[in-house]
Amino acid sequence: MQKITREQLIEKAVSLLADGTVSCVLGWSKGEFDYDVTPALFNNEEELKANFVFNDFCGVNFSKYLISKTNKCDGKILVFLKPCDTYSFNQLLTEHRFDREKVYAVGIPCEGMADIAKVKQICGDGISSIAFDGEKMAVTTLYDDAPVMISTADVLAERCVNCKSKKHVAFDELMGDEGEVIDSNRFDEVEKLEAMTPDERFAFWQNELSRCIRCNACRDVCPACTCEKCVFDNPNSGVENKSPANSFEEKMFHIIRAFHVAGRCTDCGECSRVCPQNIPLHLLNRKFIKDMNEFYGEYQAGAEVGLRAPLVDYTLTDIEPGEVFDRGDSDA
Amino acid sequence: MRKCSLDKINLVFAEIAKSSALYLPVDQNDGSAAYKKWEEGTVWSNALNTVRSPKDFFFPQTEDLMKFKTSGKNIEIIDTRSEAEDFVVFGVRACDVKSFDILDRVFLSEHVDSFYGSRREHGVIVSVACTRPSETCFCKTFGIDPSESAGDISAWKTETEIFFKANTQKGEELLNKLSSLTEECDETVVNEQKAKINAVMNKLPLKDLNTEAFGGGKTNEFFNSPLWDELSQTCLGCGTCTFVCPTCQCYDIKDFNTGNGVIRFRCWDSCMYSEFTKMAHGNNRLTQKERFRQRFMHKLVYYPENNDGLFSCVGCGRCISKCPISMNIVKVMKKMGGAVNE
Amino acid sequence: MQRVGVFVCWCGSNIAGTVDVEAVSEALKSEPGVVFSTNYQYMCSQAGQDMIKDAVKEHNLTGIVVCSCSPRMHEATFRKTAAAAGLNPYMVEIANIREQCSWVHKDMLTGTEKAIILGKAAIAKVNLNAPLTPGESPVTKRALVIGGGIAGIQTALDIADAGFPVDIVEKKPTIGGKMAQLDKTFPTLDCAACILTPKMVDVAQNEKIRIFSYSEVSEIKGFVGNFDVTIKKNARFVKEDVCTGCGACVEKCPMKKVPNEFNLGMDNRRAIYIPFAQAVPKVATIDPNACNMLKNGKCGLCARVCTAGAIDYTQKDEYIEEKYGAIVVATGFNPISMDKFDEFAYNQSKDVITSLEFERLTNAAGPTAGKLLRPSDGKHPHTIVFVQCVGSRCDACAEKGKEYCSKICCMYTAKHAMLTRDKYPDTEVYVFYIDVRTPGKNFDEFYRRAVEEYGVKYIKGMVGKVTPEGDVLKVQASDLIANKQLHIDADLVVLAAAIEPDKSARPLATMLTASMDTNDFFTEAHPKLRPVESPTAGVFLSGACQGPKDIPETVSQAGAAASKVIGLLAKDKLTGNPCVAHSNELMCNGCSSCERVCPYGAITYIDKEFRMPDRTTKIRRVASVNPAVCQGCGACTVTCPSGAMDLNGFANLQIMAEVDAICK
Amino acid sequence: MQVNEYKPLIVAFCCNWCSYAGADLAGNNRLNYPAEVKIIRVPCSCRVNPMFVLRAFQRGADGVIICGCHPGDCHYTSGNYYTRRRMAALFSMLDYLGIEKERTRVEWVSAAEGAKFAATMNDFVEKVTALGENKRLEDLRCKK
Repeated sequence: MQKITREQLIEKAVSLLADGTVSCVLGWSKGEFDYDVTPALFNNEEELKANFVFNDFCGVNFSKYLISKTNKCDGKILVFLKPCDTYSFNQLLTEHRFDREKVYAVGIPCEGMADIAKVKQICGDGISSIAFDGEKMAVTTLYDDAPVMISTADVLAERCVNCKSKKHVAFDELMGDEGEVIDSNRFDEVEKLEAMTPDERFAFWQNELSRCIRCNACRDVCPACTCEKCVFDNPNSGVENKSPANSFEEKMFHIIRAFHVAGRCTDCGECSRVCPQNIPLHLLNRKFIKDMNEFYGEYQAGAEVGLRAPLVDYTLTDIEPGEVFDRGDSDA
Repeated sequence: MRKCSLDKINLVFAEIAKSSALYLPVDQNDGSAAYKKWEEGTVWSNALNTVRSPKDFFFPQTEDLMKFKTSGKNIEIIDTRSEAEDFVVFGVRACDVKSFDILDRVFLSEHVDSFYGSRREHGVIVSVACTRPSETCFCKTFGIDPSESAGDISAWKTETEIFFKANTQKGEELLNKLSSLTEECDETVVNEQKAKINAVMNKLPLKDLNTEAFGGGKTNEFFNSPLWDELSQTCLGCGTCTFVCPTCQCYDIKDFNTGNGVIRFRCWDSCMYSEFTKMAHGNNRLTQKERFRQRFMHKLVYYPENNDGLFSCVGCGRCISKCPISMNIVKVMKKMGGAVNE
Repeated sequence: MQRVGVFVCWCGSNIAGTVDVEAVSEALKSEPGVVFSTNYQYMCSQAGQDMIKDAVKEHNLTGIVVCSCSPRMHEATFRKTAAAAGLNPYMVEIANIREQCSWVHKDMLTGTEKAIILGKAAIAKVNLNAPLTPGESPVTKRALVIGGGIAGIQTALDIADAGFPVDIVEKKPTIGGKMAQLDKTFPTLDCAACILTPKMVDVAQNEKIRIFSYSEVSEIKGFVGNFDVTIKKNARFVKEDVCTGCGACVEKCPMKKVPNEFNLGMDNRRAIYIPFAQAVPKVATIDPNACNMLKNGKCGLCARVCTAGAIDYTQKDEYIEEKYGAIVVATGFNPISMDKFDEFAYNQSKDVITSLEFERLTNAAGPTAGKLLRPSDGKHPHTIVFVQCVGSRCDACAEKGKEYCSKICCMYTAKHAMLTRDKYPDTEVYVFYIDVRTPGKNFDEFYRRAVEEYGVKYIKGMVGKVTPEGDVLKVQASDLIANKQLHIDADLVVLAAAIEPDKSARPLATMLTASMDTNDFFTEAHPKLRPVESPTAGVFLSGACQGPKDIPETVSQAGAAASKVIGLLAKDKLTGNPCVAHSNELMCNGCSSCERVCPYGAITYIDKEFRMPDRTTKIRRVASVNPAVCQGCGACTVTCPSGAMDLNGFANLQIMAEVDAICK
Repeated sequence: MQVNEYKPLIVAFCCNWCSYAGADLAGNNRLNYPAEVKIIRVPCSCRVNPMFVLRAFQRGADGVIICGCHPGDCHYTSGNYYTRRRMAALFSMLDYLGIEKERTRVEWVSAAEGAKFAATMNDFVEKVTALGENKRLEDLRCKK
């Protein structure tokens, strides 16, 4: 259950619309089911009252939408940002991807968002309703008469289990209290992999990446993948491809994508959230983040506007490429 | 109608696998299910359905059409076809079975797609009735009965038994192979099953979704609707919906230069992509709104127009559960349908 | 599709020896785009080049692939050939089948196989080449000479002589450098001062030349023709333009015990000083580390005695920014430190000295007014041992000394020995040597005179140990020819210390992005053909900063460097390297990554209006590259995620095509 | 020539100013190294895009080595510093994906180090030969 309520957010939005601070609102719109929310633009109080929702399934990171939406509506656009979204927000500003003047950012607290897949693993398919109630949610299915009580903590999305920060690094206005950067365990999984033998690692990724259907959801949702034209869509790039014809192209796409966002990825976890095949793509990005932290010192993309990413920087005494292996894996 | 105890199901699989490759839904470590080739020890998934639809068996994501071998300035053309193997797809749901009809009308009518065609010929489909429909199911909307699934063989599964009914010649032949493992039986149990399923179907949240508003000849009604802007406004333009969709059939033909030759292959394409149907003059759908509209107009208007009112959606619900922003055909139908009804 | 001509060079037997050139030109005939393929003994010869020109006309070729020696050797040649044939010079690609094939592989089969693949790669690339036209940039018609020794002086004079303004930056208070410290010069034995000081005066009087003495270069930006240099003028606490150099202040200065670096610390100077009588500029300088006034505000005598009122204790370091078209490095050399050579007891005994110190001892303007006296007791030495190759020609593994030959030691030692015997016939003079190297006009004659006429005792062998005992130096050495150990009681031991580049050279090289060898000598653009140019355009080398040299060599190289500079400054425009980066605005995200990695600040951003697909317009920030500033490293191309940034001549697709061809 | 003896395919990206010249020097001094090494000339090691490295593996290379000026000696002052970071990150990622780390390498070879160039190539080819064919980053379509 989120600390902040739908009503509070609507109230805030309505007042900002009323006093002309903003001319439209980027928010979550209710869908067919209680867990089903769609990002949408709201233009007035009626629309907000009718469709705006805020609950434990509002995981979408709005930052990327600002690139296109700031041009869509005249006047400022109100965006509600969860702590992790604010890092993407800053990173996009660092890369001059949207006009800060056209945005009114309201930071909202986040208690972590739920993953419907985890819910279904507990109570099965056929969910007819979800009632949010304190630390728990009451899930009713078509198949049992009594609702199943699930504690939200048990169904948190991976990225929220390993939440890196409850601190808003960018906002015009903050609802709720200032959060803190969290010393998370987000690199544990990466370390597990590093500790494996190369053969085990290869088998692991072979299995994961072989499921990729190249729907591009990971790329298209990623706040760092904002290229006007992606090299993989560009017939003149020499690496364009539409579908993973074989295991090489699966790897190629994900390695290059991870490399292109290396140092720019804020670890918002959207890629893993949207992957229809549940490939743990965040483990690629986190590897880069972890490496760069270890090689070049702690760096959090988006922590501030204008930070110089590790790969566009250097020192005279950086680690040599040949030395990066002498860590983790057993056979090094 | 024949039945066999579920304890013997692996024997059934083994028997089928003797004569041809057998594919069936298998649980994956991420909790979802996917079609895998059966081998000793493979366990049939209880999941309602797979993430990827069984259309892959007849219309794979990528498929080599031919190869050009170049040596210096000489070119030799090599036939790379390999779709002549017999196979059985087991455990296909009613919605997905229906999707084959929709694909057939595209690939097997005028100018038969021989790749698709021969895969269809070599494939036997064993469907199975749904035991636990999901809230995302809306196959009824398209007149599909999940309790009475089609295919070469229809199957019904209870707690303890599985029942088979052959619908086609191919089905008969396969069922005969299983005669030693199965026994003749009447339809009582199956009918109970059907009743159960239908009871659930009438409780589904999307049960009332209907297609009245849509169909052939409605192009002008919908094409210029202002609602498309709103519906498409947050679409990411990814291909998830089209790639998990059992009825999406668009593909692109590309050449891959291997360095010592060229492989001409086809691969799925998505109307959601900016490069979709790119022509010499550029793209004919310039914005995401137009691409978004194309997908739903195709499913709900253009296709029925050319196919005697048959819609090219089967209500499997994959796009509903997989769309990153959960915008989907149901929302489009409700919004659009509602709009014109008023 | 290009129409490519392939030209395989035999390079006599250099290539044809291990590569079946016939087979190569035959095999490449059938490559896509190739319409003509042949081979010839020497493609770089006039006949070979004509062959190419004719082929271009005959087969109207649009691209040329030459399979020959390294592009670093003849790329330019063949580009000219193409141009002469009316082709864009950048439609030429070289397949390096000599340095990187025929010379490194023994077996004909493998050599040929590889040559064919390298040829294919070049063809694959040239198929994607596009005609390139170099951009132009203006030339600032002023030169900077870094270092005011004889090298810098000569270069400056020659450049000024051609009518171009020159600035000399010298870190010491006066120009003159090492030569000013020398006594006589070999092989003519004329006095160094007599030939140097007039030149120093010329410099001072030449209105085209500005001297920044007691100054250093602190920052260098820009590129050939357009360098922006910041010069740090250290505060000397004396107004240069006011000081008359009368020396009254020096007379009065109470701080008398400051080691005199000009005499290598063998005597003392004052806190305020003029290095030597003929210093240029003849201006006093206050040593802030010695001056009481500057250290604790007590004294101020010099200010009081200075009638001109030139003293200014408040003077601050001054930074001067100036534009230059060309930069000459003339940072010179220094003798290496003797600290590591304990066997010669340099640090134990004052009477073990280096040759440069010996120069000062025998110099009329030196600490002993030219009389040869022992530093320890001022007695006249009767036995002098000269030791050669101290720290020169050491083997690589030795933790001390240099691998190279310092070149000048043999001659100046002969000079020292000869002069000593000439002035003081009663002294015994021994010279221990490994080899006596006397190439050069009148050099060997000079050395033989030392031996034959002056009876200098040359002994082939090395001194093993020098032990000070009382007032004698026990010298233990070996005579390799007589094959016996020698024990000499010497009064004075003179070490011919190896010479090394000045310490200021390394940081300067970094500022200039000019490359250096492992010994910190500047590397030349080509060891034989471009000896006075650095690989970095617009940077030239004069004197010992490029390698050990004697005075005549230095002067001639200084002149050569000057002529190169004049050649550059004579141009009004420079045509740059067209292989520069460029950004595809349609794909550029304006993310600034490229700007951050560009070492030349060649990338700037502009807001541009674009027509969006939905027929609206959008202002987007996009990168634009200044082709005059871009040097074409390509750092930006890799940092650009969308691939909007690409590099002319080394485009993504070209390199991938090469990869493909190689991996076929 | 032995037919069945496995010979790896090595793609070497060499910067124009140091390593390519170093390779030339190796030639001038007639220092042998295996013909399996094919050199591609780039202006600076920082021109090498990770896509080129993967491309080489895709097209059948068994090893990829990138040679540049020694850190501090880059003709473009800083290019090789970026190379160092990019390739450190890339190689670490490839290793993370289970691709043999011996297949990729960065070496700093100056224009004066012809001997080092030859020695490096000999060593690299030896290591890659020991590994055998590149299976983990191969694209079967590109195999003959």
